Amino acid sequence: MTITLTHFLIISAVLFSLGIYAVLTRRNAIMVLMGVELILNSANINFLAFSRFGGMNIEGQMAAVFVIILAAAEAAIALAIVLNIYKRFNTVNVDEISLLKD
Amino acid sequence: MTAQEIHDILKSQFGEAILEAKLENVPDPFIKIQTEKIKEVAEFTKSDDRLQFDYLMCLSGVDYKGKLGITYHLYSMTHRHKIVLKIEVPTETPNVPSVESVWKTANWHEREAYDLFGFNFVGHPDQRRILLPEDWEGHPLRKDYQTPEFYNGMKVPY
Amino acid sequence: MTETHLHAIKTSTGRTLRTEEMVVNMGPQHPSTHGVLRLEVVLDGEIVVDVIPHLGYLHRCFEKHCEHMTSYQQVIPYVDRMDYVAAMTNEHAFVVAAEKLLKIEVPERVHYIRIIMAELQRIASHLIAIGTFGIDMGAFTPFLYYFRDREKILELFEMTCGARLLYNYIWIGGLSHDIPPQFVERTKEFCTDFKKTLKEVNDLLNYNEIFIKRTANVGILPKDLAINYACSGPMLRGSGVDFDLRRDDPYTLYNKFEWDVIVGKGEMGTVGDVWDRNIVRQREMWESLRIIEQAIATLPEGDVQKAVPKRIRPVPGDAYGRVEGPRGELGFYIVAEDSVTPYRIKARAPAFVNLSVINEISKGAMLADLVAIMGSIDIVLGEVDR
Amino acid sequence: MLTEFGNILVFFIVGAVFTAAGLTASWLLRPRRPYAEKLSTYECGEIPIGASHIKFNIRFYVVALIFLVFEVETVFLFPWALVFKGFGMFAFIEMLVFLGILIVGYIYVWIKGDLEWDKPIPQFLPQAKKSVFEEQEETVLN
Amino acid sequence: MENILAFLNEPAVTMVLLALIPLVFILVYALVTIYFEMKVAAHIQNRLAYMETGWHGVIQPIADMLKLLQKEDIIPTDADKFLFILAPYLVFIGTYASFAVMPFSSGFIGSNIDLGIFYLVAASSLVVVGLLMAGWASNNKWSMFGALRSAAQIVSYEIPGVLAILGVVMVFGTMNMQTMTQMQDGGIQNWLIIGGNFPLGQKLALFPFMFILFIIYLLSSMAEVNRTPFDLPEAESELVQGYNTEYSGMKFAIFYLAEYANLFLVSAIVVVMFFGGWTSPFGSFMSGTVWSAFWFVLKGMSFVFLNIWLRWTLPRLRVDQLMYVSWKVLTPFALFCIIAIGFIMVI
Amino acid sequence: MGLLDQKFENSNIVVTTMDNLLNWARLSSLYQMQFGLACCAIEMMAASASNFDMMRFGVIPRATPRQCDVMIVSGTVTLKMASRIKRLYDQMPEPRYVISMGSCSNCGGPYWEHGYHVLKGVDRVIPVDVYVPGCPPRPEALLEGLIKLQEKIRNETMVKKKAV
Amino acid sequence: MTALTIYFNDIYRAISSALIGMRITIRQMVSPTVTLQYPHEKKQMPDRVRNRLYMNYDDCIGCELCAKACPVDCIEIEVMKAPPTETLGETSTGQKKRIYVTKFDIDIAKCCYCGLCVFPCPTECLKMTDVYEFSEYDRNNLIYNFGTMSAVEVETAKLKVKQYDEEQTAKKAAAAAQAAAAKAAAAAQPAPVPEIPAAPVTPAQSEQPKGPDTPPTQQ
Amino acid sequence: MNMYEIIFYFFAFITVASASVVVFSRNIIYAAFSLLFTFFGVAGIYVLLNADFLAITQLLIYVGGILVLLLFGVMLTTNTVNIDIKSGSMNVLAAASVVAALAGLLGGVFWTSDWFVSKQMGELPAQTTSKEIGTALITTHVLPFEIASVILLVAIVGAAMMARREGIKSQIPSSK
Ligand code: SF4
Ligand code: SF4
Ligand code: SF4
Repeated sequence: MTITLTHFLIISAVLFSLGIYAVLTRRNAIMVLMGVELILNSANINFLAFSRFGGMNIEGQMAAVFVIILAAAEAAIALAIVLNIYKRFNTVNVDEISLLKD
Repeated sequence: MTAQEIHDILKSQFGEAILEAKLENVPDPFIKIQTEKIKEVAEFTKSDDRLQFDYLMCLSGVDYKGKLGITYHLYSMTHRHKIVLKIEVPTETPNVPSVESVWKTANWHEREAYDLFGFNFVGHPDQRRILLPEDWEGHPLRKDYQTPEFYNGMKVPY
Repeated sequence: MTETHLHAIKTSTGRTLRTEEMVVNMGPQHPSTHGVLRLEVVLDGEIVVDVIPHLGYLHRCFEKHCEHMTSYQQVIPYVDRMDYVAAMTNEHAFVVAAEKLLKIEVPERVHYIRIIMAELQRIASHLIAIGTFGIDMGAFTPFLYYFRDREKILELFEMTCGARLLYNYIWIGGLSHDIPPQFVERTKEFCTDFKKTLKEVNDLLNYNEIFIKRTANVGILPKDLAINYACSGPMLRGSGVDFDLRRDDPYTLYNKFEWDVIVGKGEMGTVGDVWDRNIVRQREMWESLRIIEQAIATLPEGDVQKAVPKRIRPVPGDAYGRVEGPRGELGFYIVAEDSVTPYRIKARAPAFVNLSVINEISKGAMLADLVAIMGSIDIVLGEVDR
Repeated sequence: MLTEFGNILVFFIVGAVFTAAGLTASWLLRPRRPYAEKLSTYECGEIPIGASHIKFNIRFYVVALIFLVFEVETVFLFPWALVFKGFGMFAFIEMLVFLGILIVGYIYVWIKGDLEWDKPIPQFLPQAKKSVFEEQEETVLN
Repeated sequence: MENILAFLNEPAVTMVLLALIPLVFILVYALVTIYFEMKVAAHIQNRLAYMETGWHGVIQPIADMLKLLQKEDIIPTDADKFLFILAPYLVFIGTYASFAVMPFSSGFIGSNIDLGIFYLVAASSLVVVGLLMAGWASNNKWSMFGALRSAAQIVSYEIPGVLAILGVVMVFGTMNMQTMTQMQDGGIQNWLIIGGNFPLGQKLALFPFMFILFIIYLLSSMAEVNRTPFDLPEAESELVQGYNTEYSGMKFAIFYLAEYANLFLVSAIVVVMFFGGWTSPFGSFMSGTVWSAFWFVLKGMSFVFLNIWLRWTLPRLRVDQLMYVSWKVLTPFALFCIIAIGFIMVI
Repeated sequence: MGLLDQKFENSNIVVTTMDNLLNWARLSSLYQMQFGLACCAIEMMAASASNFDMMRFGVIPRATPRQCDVMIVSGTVTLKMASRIKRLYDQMPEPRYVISMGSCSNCGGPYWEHGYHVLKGVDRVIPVDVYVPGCPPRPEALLEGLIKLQEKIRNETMVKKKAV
Repeated sequence: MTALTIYFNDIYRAISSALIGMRITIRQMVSPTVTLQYPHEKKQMPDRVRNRLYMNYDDCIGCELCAKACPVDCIEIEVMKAPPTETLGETSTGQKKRIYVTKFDIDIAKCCYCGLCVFPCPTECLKMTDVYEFSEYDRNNLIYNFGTMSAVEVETAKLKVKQYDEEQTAKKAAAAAQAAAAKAAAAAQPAPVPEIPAAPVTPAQSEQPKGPDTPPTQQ
Repeated sequence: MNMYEIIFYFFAFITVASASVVVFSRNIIYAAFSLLFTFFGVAGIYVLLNADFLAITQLLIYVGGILVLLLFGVMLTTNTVNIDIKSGSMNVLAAASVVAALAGLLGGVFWTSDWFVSKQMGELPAQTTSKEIGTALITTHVLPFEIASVILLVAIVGAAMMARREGIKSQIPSSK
């Protein structure tokens, strides 16, 4: 089998970098959230990859499950906040919001 | 209440504003009112306890060739009696006080009369054409109305 | 489209929209506007903020045509086409007004037949009203049951005067034909058959819980508003006003028969809600059946053409005659000069007047409720636009 | 297991291929005569007023939100449901606690009215009526 | 010849062939159901429907499809072209992929994964996104409304639906649909709706809850496939055609197909969960690979019939009532049932 | 591509078979646009109701023009409505057909003389395939018009018309 | 009543009313259908049915009463008074025809089938039949020419009338004083000589009568 | 190349390509929709990593839940399709270099590290992992399990509270 752990890790690394890039550059709060989701996904791939190649340990999968749960909770809360901000400032632009804050 | 009694009440209240009345030997007895006074008369007929004309059955414009007229058919839900009021205005300056604030139903009736006869209802909140398109020209129910040749590039006559 | 652009949107009454509002057009081609009405609806989410009806998509110049006829008789085909769902009643109304103007007395048999026809027509019209209302509510089947039975009424009409929809049957001073011999028999048959369908659809639609939940407490039209807007017919009675022209301003021989005026009582919600208006129609059909059965049983003999004038030339003057149509007070205001041509005929169309209240009663409702309200008003565009 | 999932992937691909095939067949057959009027947006025969990407009811959002939380909860419950029989009462009570905590949240949103859709506000509703069912309903004619 | 046989033995080819069977089935079934629905509806309404195309109009659906194939395909100028084209793919793939885990007969199942029913729930989420995409891409108010309603409706009815499935999974202890079916084998008395293959006491205790779960799942599945009384996203009288208002020609046909396929899908899930899947109601009598396929389709179709019957009987709910039913009626009942079933199972 | 856009010089057996098949499909599945204008619309409803049941011919009402094949103009076309009808017709995908039902949409009907706001025949704005006379036409008459339309579709061909 | 009771009551009613509805629909489903399969079976029309107009040209006396009665003005008649020397035959009711009907067109596309034209006709030659299937691909085919006079016949008739008129005028001129003659001529002017010879719409094909029984062909 | 590889590269491609669209697309709605494919691809990779339960959970939660929520969020807060959601160039450059460095670092580490790889990896269990997860949930992971419910409770309460819309009633203009 030529697909090794490294392959998966590389994918996870790519996803992670893309996520970070989105978080750093995007001004739209929802886009930032999407970036965060990408990062979480890459983390999950890592968990699973190590779990799989490290001897089918269920621990990795458990961790991934909790990550997904947390991602869901995070998305719910974060989006609610974004929505609240939108209602208040009529924009979801993080820069503008920081300007508008006061 | 008979038409005569209604007329008497109105006469005593408004006097000069009552121009003419025909109460017998006609299918519907009517009272002709001075145009400027019509809104006050309307308000009175609606609020007066003896009359209580709370139901405006119909409001119709008529072109009397040279004059325009409006006929109000009133009915009272409480007393179950009716009366007809009429007004006349010159065709050139068809300004009529709106009775929309008295009977809401007059809103559309008046818009229709504006649309088809070209009355100008003073005090109407939303005097737009109702049946014809906004960009229509003329008021078709006038006796001297000429059907246009074209409307928006569509041929009108047969 | 940018934010600023959004702000610039105005409704046709000139009100500027707020950001969270939007305008949708319902109609002129929309399954639930019953023809070619256009509603400009301002929505906030799904809540209706404002309704601006646009009429005139079926303005067929009825009143202008009347001024070109060469006899009063010729108006009747046009009157038929005004409210095509209840052509008989329209003829009846026009004829009542014309006879009032011309001071014609018609034989009793004519009155009886007119009443039978008008009531049959009322049933036919209510069948369409409730049926299409059912469609608006998403129930398609009752509509077809009702249409199936309506077809029987149309057969009766066709047998009598030869047309299915637009009859030209009731003439000034009489009728175009006497009823055919089988008519009485067939009508009785119909009355018995029809009761079954009425019961069935009542269970299927009117007392269905979903239907009740959708219609109760929706589109409430209070009594005083109804009167102020001069609403009439089931619309008025649904609001709890005990008023029926057939009883309170009797025009033919309605007071000879025994029947009740149906009034909305707010059984499922509030007086004057959509459910009430609908049930008033449903129950009125029972009353109509009662009237028909009585009239059929006591039909007098006579010549239906006896009082038909050969040539109609009224004395100058005007008259307003009104009857209780299926949709409400249907009036004709006739101004006559000394000529065979009518000078001016104005139709007071009940649907036109009833519709004007829609903005008032649908504010704050949901889009789906607006559809229900529209259905419960029971408009016929031919009549609204004339 | 991988084979079985491979089957599923094949289903995905076949679905896509079928859709593509259908559209292609239609593409081969159908006429193409576009013009501006034909491509205009439909709105019951009128020209649309305003943008259609509207800001819609926030309720949609709240619903999705509550849904998400419940969905997550079921993700926990499914593996539990597979094995709980073997663990007896303990597993059951554990789940009960889990579910109980969530039900608290559920009841909270219920009571706070977050489960309500934006309800129509009857314009002319008179003072609160008694319950609908208290009155003996009348079926005079039926 | 041998070459061909060898080719057929390739696992990849077998897989594709396996996947094609449901496709053919879906196509045939959808055509039949379209016909069936129209005929049933017509007879409920005292009329005939489809009479002129073939004997009693049986080939009408074929004509419909052929016609839709040659209709011009309009992509409005204001629409987002890419998403507009993509949406039907998503919807159809989402629906079709669900068929992968459906045990059509004792000998045929596309993919016998252990997580069968769980996967079904997940696959339907693809449809939600597809609908949202369709609505957004159309750039039409009615479409947008329809799509949003549709999405909100599907997600809210997914909760009671999933809870009902959870209850069933708790009873069976497996999520494999084939295993579930096998556990109900042995005649009508072993079907879960009666209480399943359990000792009498447990069976009696389970029965009422199973029945409630069945009703809950039936209702939520109807809502998920947008059928009356839950057909708000396509409510003609309000939203014209909902999310597919702007779709014409073949794209519309694909939505149409997916809709009918979905209808069978949810019926089939009901059958697998509560009515013994492909098992014969008479125990071992009339069972076997082919017979079981027959039973499966028959049972599925009877639920399709139930759906049609309800559709042409009931009026439509309003959107707030829809949410009421889902969140305030079905969900609490489902939760209650789950707790009760859990209790029964551990006792 | 677009086979239906193609015009073949000569007819041959393939083209003819294809023609027949496609025409058959088109004529037996005419989705109708769900809209009515006036009195005739009531008769159109009657035609699709139980007693006459237009669906026997495969006519199903669809609410949006995008999925329709035939537009039944049932009633008086007013000038205000004409542009809307034109727009709706434009929004229908081809191949599309129009049945003009009733005197009014044929030529203005009873309103042809003094109807200042009536379009004298819908064929002034959109091409009409079949004219069904009557005021209103009986449901049977509409069905007959539909059969006439089917007849017309049956004779359509992808073969180029020879110059006459 | 508590909220809980209402809650359950609602559920109960929803289910029970749905079941009632389902019972009704299933009962209807097994009951026979009412559909009339139109092209295969047709309804028996009642006697009074009003559909396509039929006009028996041979019976028409050209009184134009029908055209006057028509609210839609869709009957177009052109008549010419025949000279008394001509015999135009009789109607089936035995009335003498005195007038040439050079054109009798009914635009059946405009007609509103009200039947008002049928009543005044003295010879009952105009009637409404039970034919309702006459849709067309071309609207012009819906204008029915009932007049059977060919273009040539019309011309001859016109000539005859003219001749007769001239004769009359000549006679009168001869008989009366010259001043009176001028008056007479003026009086004769509006006599039924149509000002325009009114070339028939379709001279070539109006040979065949366009009666409802022979559906008009492409003109 | 065997099947496993093909499928791996297929999913890897889907994931990376669609993630790039998410990140680089100028159109937020495209970004949101392309997230669907990322999630799908990641789910595929999960399957390849033998985590079937997680793969489906991924579909269920991410596609069915989070994505729908995100889409609603996007649709709720965006007025236009083609709004430019890029930030200024400076930010981009800085971010790009940071990210490039990060990616290089991670990739290098992953590539060069000699990870411990279990011997067991050859034998793939035909069983689902969901049973094991279930067992773990009731036995070893009871506490996280219960805490998760508390987190969810907090999430639902908090989110619902924040998303609540006040004062819609006051916005309906009352009739005159
Ligand atoms: S043709 Fe006659 S029935 Fe039809 S719309 Fe016109 S007036 Fe009405
Ligand atoms: S039926 Fe009526 S419209 Fe037709 S020709 Fe006779 S009078 Fe005229
Ligand atoms: S009324 Fe009769 S006789 Fe007179 S012109 Fe007309 S058809 Fe001829």
